[in-house]
Amino acid sequence: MIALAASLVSTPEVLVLATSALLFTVGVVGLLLRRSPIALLMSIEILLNAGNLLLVLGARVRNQIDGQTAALLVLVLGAAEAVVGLALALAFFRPRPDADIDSPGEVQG
Amino acid sequence: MSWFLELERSLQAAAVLGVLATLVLVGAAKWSAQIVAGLGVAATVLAAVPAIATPTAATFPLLIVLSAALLCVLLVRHDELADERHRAETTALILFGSAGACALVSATNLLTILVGFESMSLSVAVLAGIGRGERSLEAAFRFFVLGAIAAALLVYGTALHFYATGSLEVGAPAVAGDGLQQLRTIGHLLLLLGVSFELAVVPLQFGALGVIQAGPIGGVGFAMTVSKVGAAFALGHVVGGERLQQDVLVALAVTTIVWGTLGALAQRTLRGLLANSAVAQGGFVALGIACGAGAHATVCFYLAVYVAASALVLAAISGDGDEIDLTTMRSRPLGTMRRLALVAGLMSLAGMPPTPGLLAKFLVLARSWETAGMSWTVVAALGGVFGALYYMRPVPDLLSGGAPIDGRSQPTFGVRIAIVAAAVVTVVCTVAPYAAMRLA
Amino acid sequence: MTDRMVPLAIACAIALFSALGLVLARRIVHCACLLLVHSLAIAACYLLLAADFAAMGQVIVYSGAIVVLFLFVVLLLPQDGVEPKARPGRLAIALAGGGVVGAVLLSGATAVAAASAPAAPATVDFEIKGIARSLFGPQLVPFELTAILLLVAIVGGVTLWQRHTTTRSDAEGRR
Amino acid sequence: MNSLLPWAFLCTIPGLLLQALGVGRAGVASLLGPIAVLLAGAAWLVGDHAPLVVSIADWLPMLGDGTFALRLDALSATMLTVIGAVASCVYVYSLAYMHDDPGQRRFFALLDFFVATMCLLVLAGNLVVLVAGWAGVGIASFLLISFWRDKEGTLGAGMQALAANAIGDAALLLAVVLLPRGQADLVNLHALVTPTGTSGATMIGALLVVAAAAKSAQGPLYFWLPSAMAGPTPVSALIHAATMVAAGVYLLCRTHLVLAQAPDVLHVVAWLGVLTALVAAIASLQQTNYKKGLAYSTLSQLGYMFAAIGFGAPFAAFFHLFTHASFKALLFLVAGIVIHATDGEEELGKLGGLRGQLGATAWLALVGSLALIGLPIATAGAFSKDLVLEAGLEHAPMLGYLLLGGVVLTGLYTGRLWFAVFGRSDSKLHAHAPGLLLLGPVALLAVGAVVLGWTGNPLGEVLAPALGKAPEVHAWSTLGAIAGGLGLCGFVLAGAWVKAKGSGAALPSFRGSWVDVASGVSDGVARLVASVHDGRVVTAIVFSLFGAGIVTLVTVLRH
Repeated sequence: MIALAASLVSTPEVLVLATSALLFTVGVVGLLLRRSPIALLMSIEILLNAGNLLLVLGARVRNQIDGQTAALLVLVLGAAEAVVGLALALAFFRPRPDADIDSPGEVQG
Repeated sequence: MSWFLELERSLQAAAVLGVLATLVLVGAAKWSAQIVAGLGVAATVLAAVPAIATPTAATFPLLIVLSAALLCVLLVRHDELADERHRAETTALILFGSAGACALVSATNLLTILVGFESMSLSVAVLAGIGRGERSLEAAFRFFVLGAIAAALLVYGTALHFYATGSLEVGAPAVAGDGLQQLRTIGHLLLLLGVSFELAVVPLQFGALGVIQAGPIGGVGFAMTVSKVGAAFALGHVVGGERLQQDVLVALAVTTIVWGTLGALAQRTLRGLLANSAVAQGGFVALGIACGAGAHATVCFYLAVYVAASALVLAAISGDGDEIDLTTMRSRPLGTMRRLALVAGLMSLAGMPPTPGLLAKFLVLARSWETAGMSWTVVAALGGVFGALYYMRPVPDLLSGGAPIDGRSQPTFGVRIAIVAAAVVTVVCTVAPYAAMRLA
Repeated sequence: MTDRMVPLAIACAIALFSALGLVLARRIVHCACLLLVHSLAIAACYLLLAADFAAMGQVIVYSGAIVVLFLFVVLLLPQDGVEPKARPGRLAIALAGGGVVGAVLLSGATAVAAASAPAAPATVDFEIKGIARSLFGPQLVPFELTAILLLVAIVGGVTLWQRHTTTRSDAEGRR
Repeated sequence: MNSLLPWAFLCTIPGLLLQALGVGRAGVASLLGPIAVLLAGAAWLVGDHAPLVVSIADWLPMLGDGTFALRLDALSATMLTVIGAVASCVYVYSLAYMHDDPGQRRFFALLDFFVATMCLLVLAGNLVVLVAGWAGVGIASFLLISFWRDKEGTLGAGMQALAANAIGDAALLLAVVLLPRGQADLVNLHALVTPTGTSGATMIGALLVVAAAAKSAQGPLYFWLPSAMAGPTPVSALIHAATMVAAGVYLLCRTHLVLAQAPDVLHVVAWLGVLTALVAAIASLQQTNYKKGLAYSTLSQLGYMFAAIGFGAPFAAFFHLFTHASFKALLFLVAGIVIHATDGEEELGKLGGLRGQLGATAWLALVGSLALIGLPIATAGAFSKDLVLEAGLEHAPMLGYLLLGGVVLTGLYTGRLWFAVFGRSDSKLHAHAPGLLLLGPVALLAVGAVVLGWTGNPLGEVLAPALGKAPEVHAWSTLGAIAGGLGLCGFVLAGAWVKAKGSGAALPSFRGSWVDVASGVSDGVARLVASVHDGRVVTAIVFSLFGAGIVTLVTVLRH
């Protein structure tokens, strides 16, 4: 375990790579754990940030500026998602006092 | 430069759609519903002009996307929206989403795929969200969350791919170095899973299931046709000719076919049946895609047939609410035209002669036998033919007469046109599949 | 890049722990604040990875717009207090899911770690000019497509907001 | 002019359209279709016997052999004649039978659809076209079984047929897919099949047999045919006795050269046929429903045909198909007259003693019954059954003797049905006498049931290029005499039985079959799958993320 941890902080490149992987994992845990729709959307933002970090790292390591461009476009994407997601969450959950994604839905498969 | 030529066609189409969608939005404030819909129709037709001016490999896919968009615009019903003023937004969103789908048709740049995908899935979420009633809102929220997860998978997959290859082109090989090949593989798996969300491939089938069951008809049409077609071609680019991904996709596709078939067998409502069967259909498309570039024409044909059949079914049930119990099919005021359209659509989806659905399924299975091998093909074939068990269940009821139609259930003008157009496509695909496939 | 190891480690640690806190915090307002910390830490990472423009974008778009939007919505939602506690089953599911995802991604990372050489110094133009070249060169198509994406978001936001207000006024009208 | 013959089946389309549009008297316009089909088949048979092939290249250009091919040769012409003749009789009969039904136009339209697809099946020049016809008759059969939606259980019965058909369709689809480079030409099929591997004769033969068994309700796939009796009786006569259920036998005759390369498969087919013939015969004795008793008798006779295929005697199978079509359709139409005359009574226990009121019908039924038993010289059934038994004794003596013993059972069930319905003339039921439209077609079929046996030798010559050299057909042989005698014994015995126990005499039956278990299991699994979609957002998220994670993990680990 310690060896693993040590190997992950051996160089900056691996450090950021591992951080990005762990961030993605944390985002997934958040998606699986949270019951509030807003927290759900925030967890998705973490996932996007994890991807962005990796893109920027890739740009640096591979000497390709395209990664940074991609990161910028993903920012835009995150913003668009936040707008629509929050609007939907507001419209759907505002009339419900207990905003909870665990509650049984009407639309079943 | 041929790829650029193809890209250019799809981009022109996308641009025309986008510009005219904006026009619809701007002008809609005081225009009537017919004018809004008319502009939408004009937009798709205009977008088709550059697409077919010089045929390339992207022409047939583009035509499918655009005709699907056209049919969706025709199917929009204002009384199914939460607020009738939103008809212009609905049309515009369909066109914007279709513009994204156009871009996906020939995109090999991962960023293009990402942005095109996201504009489609956001469109679907909003289209479902402006439907009447709480149910559509619930389905929209669920679709949005899952779509966002899929987008996150796409972003991370893109990042892994870029980190391993230093390029945003989907086919780029990994640079030399330990573990990079593995990172690229993981990235591609994430990309594959993310894109397959719009195709409703298991395990990401939930979003489409909800929207098709509870959304307004225009949005359902978009989710069932345009976004699936766009995602199908994007998936084709992501999978490419890489063996590992093909294998994974075959397994997912066959699981999807079985899952959708079983799910549909348990349904009590027509919408539920359609939703689950759309999952199974997505499985067939994915199976075709998994067979590589050799199956391009097959996939195109399958999608064309599927779009026409879906349009027939959706046109027939438009304006009839979203909880149509299968046992009450006889007492529904459908009228002869919609009744026959529903029968034809269901039969085509089931793959029953004389509709072209049979040929389409058959071609996919033939490809799958060559590439995926026997066991997968056997399961897929069984899943495909047992689809008849649920698709055909309402048909005897539909054929044996029905209640007289009243004012509200009278099909709108757009619905009539959509039925006729989809019927023409279906007939052409039956009588002369070669004419359709020569385009591909 | 090695000389930046320590600040990079700190920024990464902050980003990671604020994300973890976000996931675990029970009050939504705390979550929003932690999201702000998280996004600033990520911006710091960008800065240390020689991505100045992306860092600025991160600060402006994420910290400036998205987090504020989140805070705004948190205030609008009726329940701005404490989220009900997750059932133990959910925690197990979340940990298992995290385990699967972490295993896959970290296996990739360690494979790279085994043989990672110090990165070569940047040879391409990492200034804004370089980004502009990329944005208006090879990445022009996706860049243009974001126009459509943003339009969808705008139309969607406005329409859904309208729906929200109309349903509320309907409800009030009934009352 | 000749080259137009294969297209004769398109004459069903005007009828179909006119019925759909509601023009003219219901049903009359539809008569054009079957008559045209009959004439086309007959015209070829009296012509110069040169196969006519229509082929449209590039129908499905992605396949190696994606042509749309129709082929009119001896086999298909004979089948067309059978279809046309039986269908014409059934159409005329239905004009009277369905006269008061509000859905009669729909009925005739569906019949037209059936005839068209059945002809497509028969005329198919390659397997690709055959699949279209194959699935088409399945759907027509389903729609006609579920025709009376007000009647309890019709939809369920239709779904059973659909399920069995689905298995057959899948097998046939796979057979086509499996052929090397899509070479599916039906005539040269055997030459294209490579001897080993998954595209070998054994594999293709096995798939063809599964498909045929599903369509002809053989072996474990029997279940749908008795249920199919929920449909209108003319449909039972046309589809579930004379034509569609025989399509399996037709397919195996068509591909007998492929099967000949796979002796194991032939062996299985022989056993399948013999077992079905015997078990179905016993099952027929258990039925208390008139039509179901007949349905099991059809199953049993189809078993004889399958057995003949298994014995390597396709001509015997086909000839039995040919004669059987006439007298089985006759028996069903008689059943229809009885049901019609008694206002829908189908239970044997309540029928009985109808000879007095339905005299002519009773005598026609007797002709059909005797043909089914195989009374030598006088009836067609004797000629063809004789061939089957001969082939059996020669090829596999044990199976041959079993089949010979089965003739007693044939006599028993045939006799039981006849005596139960017509045995006496003291019925308390009021049965109104049938009109000419009902009796005429039955009488025509009765003529066929008597004389068709004599066509055996010329037919053998015509079919020789398609089915190989046919054995000589005898009007009288020792074996035939023994079989006929055994059958008559059974018939007389049945008479005594019915006299003793009354018209409801039947063997005790047991309920339940593997189908109930299978449908229960599949329902359960389907509900389980559907219950995963429980409408909670959290379920969707958990399922999606875990699914994605596991797919990735498994792939990475295996890579």
